[in-house]
Amino acid sequence: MTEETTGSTTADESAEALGAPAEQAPLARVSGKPVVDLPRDLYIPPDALAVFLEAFEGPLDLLLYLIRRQNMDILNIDVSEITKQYMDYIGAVEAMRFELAAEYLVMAATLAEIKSRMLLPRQESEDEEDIDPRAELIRRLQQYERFKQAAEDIDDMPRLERDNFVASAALPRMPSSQPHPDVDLREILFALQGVLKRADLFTSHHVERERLSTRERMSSILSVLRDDQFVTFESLFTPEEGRLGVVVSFLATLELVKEQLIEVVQAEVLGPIHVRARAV
Amino acid sequence: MNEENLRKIQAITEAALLAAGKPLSVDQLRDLFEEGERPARQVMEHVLLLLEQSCQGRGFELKKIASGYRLQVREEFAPWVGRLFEEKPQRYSRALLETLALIAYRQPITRSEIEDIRGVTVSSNIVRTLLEREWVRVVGHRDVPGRPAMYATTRQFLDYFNLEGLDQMPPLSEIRDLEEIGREIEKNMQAEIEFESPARSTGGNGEDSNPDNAPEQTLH
Amino acid sequence: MNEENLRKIQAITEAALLAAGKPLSVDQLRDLFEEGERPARQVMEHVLLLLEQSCQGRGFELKKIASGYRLQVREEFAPWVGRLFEEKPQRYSRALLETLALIAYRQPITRSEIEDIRGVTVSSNIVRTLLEREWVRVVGHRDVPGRPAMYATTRQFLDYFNLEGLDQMPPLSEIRDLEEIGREIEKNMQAEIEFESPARSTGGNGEDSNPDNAPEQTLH
Repeated sequence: MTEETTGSTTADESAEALGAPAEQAPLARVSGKPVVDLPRDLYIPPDALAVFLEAFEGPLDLLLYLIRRQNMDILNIDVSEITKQYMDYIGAVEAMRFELAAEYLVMAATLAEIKSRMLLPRQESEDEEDIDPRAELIRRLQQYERFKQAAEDIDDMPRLERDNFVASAALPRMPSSQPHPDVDLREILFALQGVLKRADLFTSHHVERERLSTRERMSSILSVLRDDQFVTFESLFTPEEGRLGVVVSFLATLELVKEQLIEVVQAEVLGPIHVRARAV
Repeated sequence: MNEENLRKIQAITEAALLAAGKPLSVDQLRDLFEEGERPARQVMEHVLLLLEQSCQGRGFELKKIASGYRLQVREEFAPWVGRLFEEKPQRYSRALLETLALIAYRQPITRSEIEDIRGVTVSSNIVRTLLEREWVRVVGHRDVPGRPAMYATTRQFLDYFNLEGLDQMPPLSEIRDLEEIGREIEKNMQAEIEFESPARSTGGNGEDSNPDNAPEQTLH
Repeated sequence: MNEENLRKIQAITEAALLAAGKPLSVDQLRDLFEEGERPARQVMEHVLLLLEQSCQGRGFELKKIASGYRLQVREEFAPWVGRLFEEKPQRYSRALLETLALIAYRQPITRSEIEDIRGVTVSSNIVRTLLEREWVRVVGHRDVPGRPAMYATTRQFLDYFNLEGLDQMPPLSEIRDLEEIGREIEKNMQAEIEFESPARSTGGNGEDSNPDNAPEQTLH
């Protein structure tokens, strides 16, 4: 960075004010060169000035920077000195006709107010109720500094895609499992209701209430019968079911005979009865 | 190459294969190391062998495929892992439910009998779905031309609906009551909708500003 | 629960976490098992402990974070694994990080509250980026004119930064409570006023009257 004095918009005293450069990482890079300090004489090449403006996160950040450069404690701010530096900086930026964010101007006004108060003899306790602007500024600087630090801490925390990577493995061949929908029994009834309504409308089909247990027994008898093998008629009955069970089985058998689904054979009168499914 | 060094290369190889999400070749793996520490091809292959062995008994294994190596979930665990990706089951169609209802109440019944009552054809899909779910089965064949299959419900069907027998199915006479219940439900829903709409408009972001609802990870 | 069974659950757990590629909660892991074989919560937690131990010396580790458990590459191998990816890991601007810090430590917080502390406006871009990354979300609206949105961090934020809860965030820098500082400053001012009027003898407040600490002394 060139150290020209020509074109400087501010007095040379600002060079002293900026003091000895503190050891730190580059503020920014201009044309590839690291820029560590504000230039001693505040003449800043136009392109560099734009970079400086971007290097700060606002007036509080700039103020913190100036305070740190002076090795000042926040609680111990030398308001006059900091205000002068800040104004010099703002002046430089303005002289270059850069758009200056409003926040920087507000801060300039605040600093000017604080400085003027310091110069005036203190009014005895009359505006004691007023918030002291200096205390307020310190409070804000403290507050901001905390979160500036917190932001750096967050940046240092290990995070995905930089320090951690999710471990994942390829999938093997997966069985295509189609989960079964859940059905409520009432849904079936509703469905049947719909069918029956339509059946009434479109056909002469008449569906009566069925004796379900007989129907079911018909199914179960059919399921044990084969067409290539006879079983005894008695084996269709389960005496343990009691009289009602036997009757149901009997009715089911008769129904199956009537529907020609099974074949009943008796070789001789009063001989054993055999049953088999009708051949397919 | 000492053992400690090998172990480190093995861990890095495993780490890289798990992070890559795609197969890596021996050379791609070697390229992860800076020139000075880059293992020779044979060393890398040896490390891959060690890695393969170290995965025994674990949930994943090393697989060699055309484009290189990859770590893969063991196939034997697919039934469990697959549940991660299960989609929400869809609902059965009305046609399927009607078919099921007719089989349940009119069994044994043939497909054409079902079609007669429903007035429309029954798609093979529906029958297959019901058979696959093991809710119905073929119990015989009707002794008519074509010998069509007769369908009946199964024990699994009864189990699913918590029935001991078909006689525990609600009688058809309940359908009348059901109609009323249905109308009532509809009326209730209607009322709910009417109740909800005006409240919505004023409620705005009511629940959002509920402090109990705010940051889910409050400090503890 | 015998050892063989535990080993199997452990392998399935590992397989599922590697297949998911995202965190899974204890209950999500338990749900992979059918009802009859589903391990109890304590068993599952024990298995996770076993799994964690079994990853010692390997390329990856089990990490507990806000939404559950995740298998991830050990941080020490990031330099090698990072070479897999052509793109440099994304860097975040100071403005974004400061905004994120304020939301994390001061949630729920509105945009203007963030601006008050930072002393500059918060660009909509930053807020949009944070919302898109699902690191923050709107949890409600402050009951003041304009009903500004209040932001809070999300579980994904915690997951991304390897945290189980906000209490694992680094503590805010060790400066005294701001209220306390305010009070102190006021006291200092008071002391100065007293000093200016009669005598300083009353300023017996130890450090308050310490000249190194009294900011007023350096004013000119």
